[in-house]
Amino acid sequence: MTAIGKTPPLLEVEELNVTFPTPQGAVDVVRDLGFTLEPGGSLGIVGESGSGKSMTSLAIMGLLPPRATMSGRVRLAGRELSGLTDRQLRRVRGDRIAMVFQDPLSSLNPYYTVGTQIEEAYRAHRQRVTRRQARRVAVEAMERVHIADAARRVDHYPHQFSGGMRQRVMIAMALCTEPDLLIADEPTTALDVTVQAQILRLLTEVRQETGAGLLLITHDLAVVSEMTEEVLVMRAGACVERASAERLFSDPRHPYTRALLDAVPRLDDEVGELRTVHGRGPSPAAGATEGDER
Amino acid sequence: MAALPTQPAAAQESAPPSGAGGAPPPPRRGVLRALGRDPGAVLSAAYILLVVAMAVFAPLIVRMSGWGPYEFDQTAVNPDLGGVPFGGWGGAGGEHWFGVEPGSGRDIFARIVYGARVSMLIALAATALTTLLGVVFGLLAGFFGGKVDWVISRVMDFLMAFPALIFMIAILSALPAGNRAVLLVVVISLFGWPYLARIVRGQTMSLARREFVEAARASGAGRATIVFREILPNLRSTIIVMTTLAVPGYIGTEAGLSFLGVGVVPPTPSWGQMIASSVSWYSVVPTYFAIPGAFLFLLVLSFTVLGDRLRAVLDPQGVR
Amino acid sequence: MTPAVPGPQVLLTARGLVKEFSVRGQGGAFARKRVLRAVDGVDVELRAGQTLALVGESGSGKSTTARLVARLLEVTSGTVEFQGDDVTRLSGAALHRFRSEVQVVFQDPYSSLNPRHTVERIVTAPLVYQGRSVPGGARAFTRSLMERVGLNPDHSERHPAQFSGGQAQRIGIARALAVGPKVVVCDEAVSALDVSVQAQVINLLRRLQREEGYSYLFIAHDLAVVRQIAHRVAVMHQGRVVETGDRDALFASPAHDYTRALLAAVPRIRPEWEAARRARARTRETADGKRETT
Amino acid sequence: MARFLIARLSGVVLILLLVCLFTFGVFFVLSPDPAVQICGKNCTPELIERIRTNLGLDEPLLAQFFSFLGGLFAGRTYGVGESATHCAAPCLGYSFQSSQPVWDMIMDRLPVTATLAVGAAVLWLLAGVAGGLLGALREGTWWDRGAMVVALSGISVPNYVFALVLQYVLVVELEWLPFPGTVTFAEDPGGWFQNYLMPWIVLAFAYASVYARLTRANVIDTLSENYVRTARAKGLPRHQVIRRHALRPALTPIATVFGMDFAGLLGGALITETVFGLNGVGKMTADSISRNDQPVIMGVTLLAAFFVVVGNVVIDLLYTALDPRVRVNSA
Repeated sequence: MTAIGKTPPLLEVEELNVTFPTPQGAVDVVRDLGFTLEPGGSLGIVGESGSGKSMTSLAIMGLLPPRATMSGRVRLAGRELSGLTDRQLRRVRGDRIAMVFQDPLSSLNPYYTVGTQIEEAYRAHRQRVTRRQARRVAVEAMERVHIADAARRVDHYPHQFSGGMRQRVMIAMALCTEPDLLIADEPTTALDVTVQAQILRLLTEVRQETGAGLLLITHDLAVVSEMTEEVLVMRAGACVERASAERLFSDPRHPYTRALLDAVPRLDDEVGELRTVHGRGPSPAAGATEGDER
Repeated sequence: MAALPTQPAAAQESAPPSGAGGAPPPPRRGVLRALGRDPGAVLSAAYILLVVAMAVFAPLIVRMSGWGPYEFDQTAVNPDLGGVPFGGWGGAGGEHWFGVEPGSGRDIFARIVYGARVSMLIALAATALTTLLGVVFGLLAGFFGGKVDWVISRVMDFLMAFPALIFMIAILSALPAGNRAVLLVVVISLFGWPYLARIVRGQTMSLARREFVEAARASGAGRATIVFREILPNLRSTIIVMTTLAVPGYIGTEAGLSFLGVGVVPPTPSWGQMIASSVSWYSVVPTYFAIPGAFLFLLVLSFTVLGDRLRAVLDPQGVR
Repeated sequence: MTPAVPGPQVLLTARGLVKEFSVRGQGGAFARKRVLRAVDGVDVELRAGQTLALVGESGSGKSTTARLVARLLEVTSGTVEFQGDDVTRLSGAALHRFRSEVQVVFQDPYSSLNPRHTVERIVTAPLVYQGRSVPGGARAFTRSLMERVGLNPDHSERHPAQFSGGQAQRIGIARALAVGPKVVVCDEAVSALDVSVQAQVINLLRRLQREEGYSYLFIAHDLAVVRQIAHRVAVMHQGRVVETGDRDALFASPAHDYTRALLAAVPRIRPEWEAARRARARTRETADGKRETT
Repeated sequence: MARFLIARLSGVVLILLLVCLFTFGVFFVLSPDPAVQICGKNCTPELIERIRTNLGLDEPLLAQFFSFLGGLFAGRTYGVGESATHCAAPCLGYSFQSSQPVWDMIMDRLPVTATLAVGAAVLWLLAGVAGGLLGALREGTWWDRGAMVVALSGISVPNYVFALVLQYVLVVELEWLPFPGTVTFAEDPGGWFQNYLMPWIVLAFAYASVYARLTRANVIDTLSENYVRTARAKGLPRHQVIRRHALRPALTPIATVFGMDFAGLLGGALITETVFGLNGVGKMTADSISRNDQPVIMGVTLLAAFFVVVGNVVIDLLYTALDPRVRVNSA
């Protein structure tokens, strides 16, 4: 529980469980997951396909598909979220917590200009905003994420932007309400390595500028090591190890973490026979095929 | 003119195919078991089997019921009341199970049974022909693309641009009445195949882009081998769903054409024709209209429901 | 494993490869046609028993180059020679012979295996397509191949969807080996796999090369993976090879700016953490070693 | 943009030409000797000869086709000397039965067919899209299953059966509606509305069923799109997420299907008009079938095909306006 007098953690997740009905019976996609994130802090949740990391982020945002069931508590800055009605939760979503998704192409609505979609995020949480004001906020947000010629490009459609540019639009959309927490679910997986580097730099820059906390979901251990102070390793829906990045990467305790780190191909030198991960596969339904849920 | 379903229902609703059947084929047992648990599918299949049995064993059934479809039983109709059948319910009773046609006095039950034969034969023949044409042209256009695709697509656009119903009527009314059934099948299929071809073309195009086709080509497979060994098996579910949904469309079309008097030539019975001739009597002898109407509606409904359930089991994300 | 001796004889060479695609502008059949040059004068040299990696970002032309070499695409200009013979315009029986010498493994395990075929049909297909008999009967042949790639031979009657991503990719590899090729073109063969499974498949490819002498033309965007498997590396950018060299030389001191930028952009686990982790791992192993001998 | 229009228009002209050729081929090549049919009952060989020369039926087929085509654009004169009659463009010839110009016959009846088509279209769009939308938003509930059962029967029931049942129930049994007669809007708007109510319902029922299933499938697909999840992540209220982000992508493809169906209806709803005795293009066609009045059937076929082809072009232009990705002039 929050210590008296101390400001409450930005995000507290306790005993989070998510189950999914499948033809072969219910599958626990997230099992008894708990962690906290201090204001302005950053936590990387890393795991392979089917480890339940994306489901965790969706559960926190209350965006689970209708069929899924969730239990446990989620608190944002001391305020209980899991008990809220959808209407109350909506006031938090997109305002206090903003999210960036993996596939920039399909995460933006092809029928509307990027400007309209950014304005929409802003107007959803600010009353009595004139169209001109909202548009100015959209252009500013685009400039903040270094989109050249923002004033003109605000009226372009998503299909007129490259993958990297579209991801910048997503980040601009998340920023325009000055959220306290930014959740990024595999933000750079679909991007080329040079573009990924730019987007990761942008995320770091944005965090320094706004002081927002970052919850980064990814399968890429190298990305996590560069981006977040804390790391949580997930496997088959559960947390196998949580530590500061330094401690986890230099002294991994759990055998799965060790095997995972051994399996990561490195740039600097030849690795002998890559030690492979033994025992159960990463996904909860052990025999299930590794879907590409990564 | 969708009121008369010239286009099979599935074709009209098909959203752009969202990707070929990627999932493995549900084993035949699985499919039958899934359908077996579904009351809608079971009832539909039962009714279809009943109608098929009626069509196949028509001569036997008619011998049992006592009256052939072409025999006039003047004793059953009351001449001074303008030929209204004696007794209630359009004269239905021991002698004539479903009653008799007002005026001519022909046994309705026998005509329903023989009518089943006509509509099933024509509908199944038309479905077979359109499926054949649809799959062949769909495969050609989808797999080869380029000029072949352009030509076939323009022919399909042309045929689909046509008000099929009016044109079928025009052709049928212009041509001599000889072996009308074959002509009906040909004309219906002429306008029906593009709807199947369009869906097969879409699915073939997305399959042809899949890497397992490229892998086959990399192993030296010729075009024909790729089409028949690699692509066709993946179209099986789609084709099964398409044909099941095409049958009701064609049953409706045959009945509609007969209703308009250009379908099956009397005295060969057809449900559509019976309904047409029942129009003038429908307030006096409602059963004469209700019986063929019900049989027709239930048959079309059964095939549509069966097709819908098959689609849900076989090809969930394929043809919508 | 850098070859000190002048190196085994050259198996496959390509000179001045060019591939142009005509991209139809929007607006139906009469729109103006734009010509896109995906591959713009590329030379490739693959030596027996070695792996040449073509690395680059999306749109660099690496996959197109591989398809040109494997004769899956017609060359706009340039030549492809295999064991000294010009195979650029080959057709008929000669092309068939070439097909049995050069095989391809694709990126997406599920898209590259026909969902309706069993493993046996998939693996024996290349022989059937080339009109060759299956030595020792389909069942036995399939079982032995499956063992060679580390799959359970009892599963030869299953369909691809019943396997995990890593296992499905092994089927793809088995299919490539069925005709006893000299060259295997791996087009992003491990990109779609999770880290742990990726390591297993890389190990498999290296073992097969060591034991059975295959040459690989390895297409990848992940430089770390290339580091683990390639002998020589060709870096491609916008349809051209900007730099070629032996792996260690190229990674240690990249000559071309683009290569440098690419290497710099790849996220890395901090070297000091990595060194600390390996040091601890070694002390643990020596400790285990001592305990076993006492 | 101009290049796109030229491409489309040339396609339209090509298809219309083919339609003319195809129609002409069926009527003048396949059908029995038109001259015999024209002269009707008290027919003499000389009369047939005169008709044949009068209608130019003795000329070679190709010449006949070109004069037929010429007639469409520039009008055509039949016969020679004082008995020559000029049929103004677009000339579709004269009816065998009433020897009225076919074009005028169609134009007189087009308003009835158009009224039927528009009324039915409004009904089936409202019922179909609304039904499909509710079915999708309440997927799996009793409402969804109920709506889909009705839709299934809507697709299956042949419209003449439904028409007769409806007429029997509403007119004969319940007497809510009068027996359909010919009532003009000016005289008695109430009566006019009642006259069209049943035909609208009958015609709309099958279409509404198809549109309900199509809408439901499209909306369900769209709701699983990533950009809808983004909209929810932005904290938009549920109704705004659906109205702005799900509806437009789901309904755009339906606009194209609607274009095709509505254009098809302008050629006349043969059966509905016949059953309800509405004197539209459809009923005229049905009557001319039984009387084997070839020019009328042919004229209606041409016009109906024209509506469908033009409808296609309108839909393509509409689609570029609706879907920015398809917009031709965008950079």
